[in-house]
Amino acid sequence: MTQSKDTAALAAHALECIRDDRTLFSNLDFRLEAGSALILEGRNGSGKTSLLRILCGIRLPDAGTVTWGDTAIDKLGPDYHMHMAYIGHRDGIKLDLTPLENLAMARALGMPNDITLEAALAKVDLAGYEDVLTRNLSAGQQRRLALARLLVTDTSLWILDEPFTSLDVHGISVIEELLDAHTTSGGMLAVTSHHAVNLQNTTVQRINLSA
Amino acid sequence: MFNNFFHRMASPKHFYRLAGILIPWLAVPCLLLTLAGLYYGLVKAPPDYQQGDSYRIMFIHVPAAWMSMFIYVVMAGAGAIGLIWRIKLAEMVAISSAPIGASFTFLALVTGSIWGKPMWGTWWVWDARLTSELILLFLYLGVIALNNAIDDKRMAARAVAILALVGVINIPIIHYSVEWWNTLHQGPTVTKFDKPSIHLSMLIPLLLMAVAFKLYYAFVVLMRARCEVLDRERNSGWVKELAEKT
Amino acid sequence: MNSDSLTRAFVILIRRDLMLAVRHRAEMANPILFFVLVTSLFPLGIGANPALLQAVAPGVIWVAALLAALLSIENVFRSDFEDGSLEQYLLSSHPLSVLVLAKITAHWLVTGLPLLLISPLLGILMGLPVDAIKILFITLLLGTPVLSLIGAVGVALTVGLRKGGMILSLLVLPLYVPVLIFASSAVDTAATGLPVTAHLSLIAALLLLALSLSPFATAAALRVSLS
Amino acid sequence: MNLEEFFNMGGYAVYVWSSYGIALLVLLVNIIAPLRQRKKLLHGIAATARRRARRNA
Repeated sequence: MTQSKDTAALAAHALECIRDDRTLFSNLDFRLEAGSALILEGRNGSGKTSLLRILCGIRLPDAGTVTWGDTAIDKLGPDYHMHMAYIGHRDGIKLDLTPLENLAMARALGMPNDITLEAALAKVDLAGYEDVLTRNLSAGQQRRLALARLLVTDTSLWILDEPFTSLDVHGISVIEELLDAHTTSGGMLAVTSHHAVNLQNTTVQRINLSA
Repeated sequence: MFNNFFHRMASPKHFYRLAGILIPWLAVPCLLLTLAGLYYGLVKAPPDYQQGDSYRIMFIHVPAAWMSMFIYVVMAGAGAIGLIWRIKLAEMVAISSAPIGASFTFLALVTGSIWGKPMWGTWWVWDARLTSELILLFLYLGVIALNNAIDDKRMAARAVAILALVGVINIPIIHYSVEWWNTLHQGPTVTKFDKPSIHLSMLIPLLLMAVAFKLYYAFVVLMRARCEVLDRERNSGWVKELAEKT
Repeated sequence: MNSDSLTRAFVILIRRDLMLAVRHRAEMANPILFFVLVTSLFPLGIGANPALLQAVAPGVIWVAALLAALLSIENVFRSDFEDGSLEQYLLSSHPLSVLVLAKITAHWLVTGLPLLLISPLLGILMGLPVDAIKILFITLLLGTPVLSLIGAVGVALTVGLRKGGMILSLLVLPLYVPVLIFASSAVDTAATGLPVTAHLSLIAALLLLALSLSPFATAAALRVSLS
Repeated sequence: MNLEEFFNMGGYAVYVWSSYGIALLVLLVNIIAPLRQRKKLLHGIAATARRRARRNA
């Protein structure tokens, strides 16, 4: 995958998040460099998803800032979003479209790279399902289609919320390979997962929100 | 110096204490001005040659109508400040202003229709001003309904700010289109609903009441904002101490 | 962010929404049926006296169109919110207001346009003279986009709420008043043969205002609702 | 301008005094509501604080 990796880094400064009068986390600091991964652990409801949505810029932190290459992400707006991709709990794909149509939409929303849509589908082991209505795919296949969106745009930062949900053992290994290839080629990863995410030669930071 | 004051003012604790001090200083002059306005309006001002004494309703109706517009603009402004610079204080002032504005709009509507009864014999007349007030009331109710529908206080405040800004842009358009519509469907029987020619003896009470209503809005919005502060800061130490004391 | 990829995204988003609408062809008929049904209720309620019907026809047709637009505007963001695509628009490398404009345009093509095309039939149903029907068509052509644009702000504010529909009408209907006034009076004046350029230019002004402001307000509202 | 004439308001007593009455009512309600709400809030906060203290004790 020939993805150009610039050296910008994602950094959090004294982040704080409060929900229903409970402080989920406060003055949280970390720095994510190219080629490294951040793995968030913690019980359900400990604020993992909120933190990821803060890193994406969807949710505002109650205190602190998130910077991309030393500029606050809410100042950058689309200039930050072009470098990142986010896969949340919900797949973000249309059930009444075919996988190809879904990927075409995802590519149009971001900065296209030079991989073909069919090749992206093949990488997540969905070759042959190009024209099947997404509604007729299994939950695991739909999840892999959602993750295929990461491959069709030129993004260096991947923010994934429980990427392995509803995947079988084979599916998990396919996706782990992609994550590994992404980080070894200089990409960045922020992920929450209940399964162990084994990445070979990438520096991994772990943050436990319910410690 | 100003930045320090503004920063200090923005902290909820200081605002709560400061508002507590300010409220009586606003409430007393408001009461005095109201009494003066009532005295000049109800006793001193001569009856109108055309409407007799029924025109005295004007001293409540007109200031209330002015306030209904004024508060909506203040609410939209405070909402915008809260939205852009994320100042909690501005958000709380905007949220607290909505019910007061709605009350003044309701008051303007009721007193307007009561004032119209002796002149036209019916309780409701599709007069341009009353119709605009009615639509303004719906705008207020929309703001209040939206604020109650969203659980997260910070998100509710930002949604209300956007709705108030959209509303404040539409108010002049609605007003103009209703005026235009009114001249279009001018029924022969409906006389133009205008105030009797204002000379000094009637102008003084009107202005007294207008200023009194502005002071009234000032101290009531501070009272409601203090409740917002308590509600939002219920977990902080100073609120718990305060709750223990009382 | 070069502009041609922005226009490509704009076109692809509209084409995708139209494709989705075509795959739910049955749902496309709802606003039209509602529009025809509500309009034809009035003669049953008011009575079939042609003079009376013709007098109330502009207001009745326009109120019915307005309610049909309000009914259908709800799902401009609803399905995207539920399957998570709405978040992806926030995170795209294109400005959100442009994507929102694409969504609203697609929604207007699916619901506003059909109302437009069926309106002459309703004009005949209510006994409007021919040139009044022509003006009705033009007012709907200029007016229904305004309804979609203003409605979109209300939908964006209430998309996160469980029962957003109820509140939506309270938020949006007061803002529909100017369009309703200018449009129905335009048709009314046209029925008496007087010139209507003033009315139409006012509606066109409302359209330009809505076109320039509503996408930004809707984008800001979406950011708040999804945060 | 004696008292009786004053209250008669030139025959419009019903309209003038009902307007001023409603005005007084609306203005008073808007003062009392925040006062009562403040008391309710403070009691609520004190109550939850006591309950939480008892739970930890």
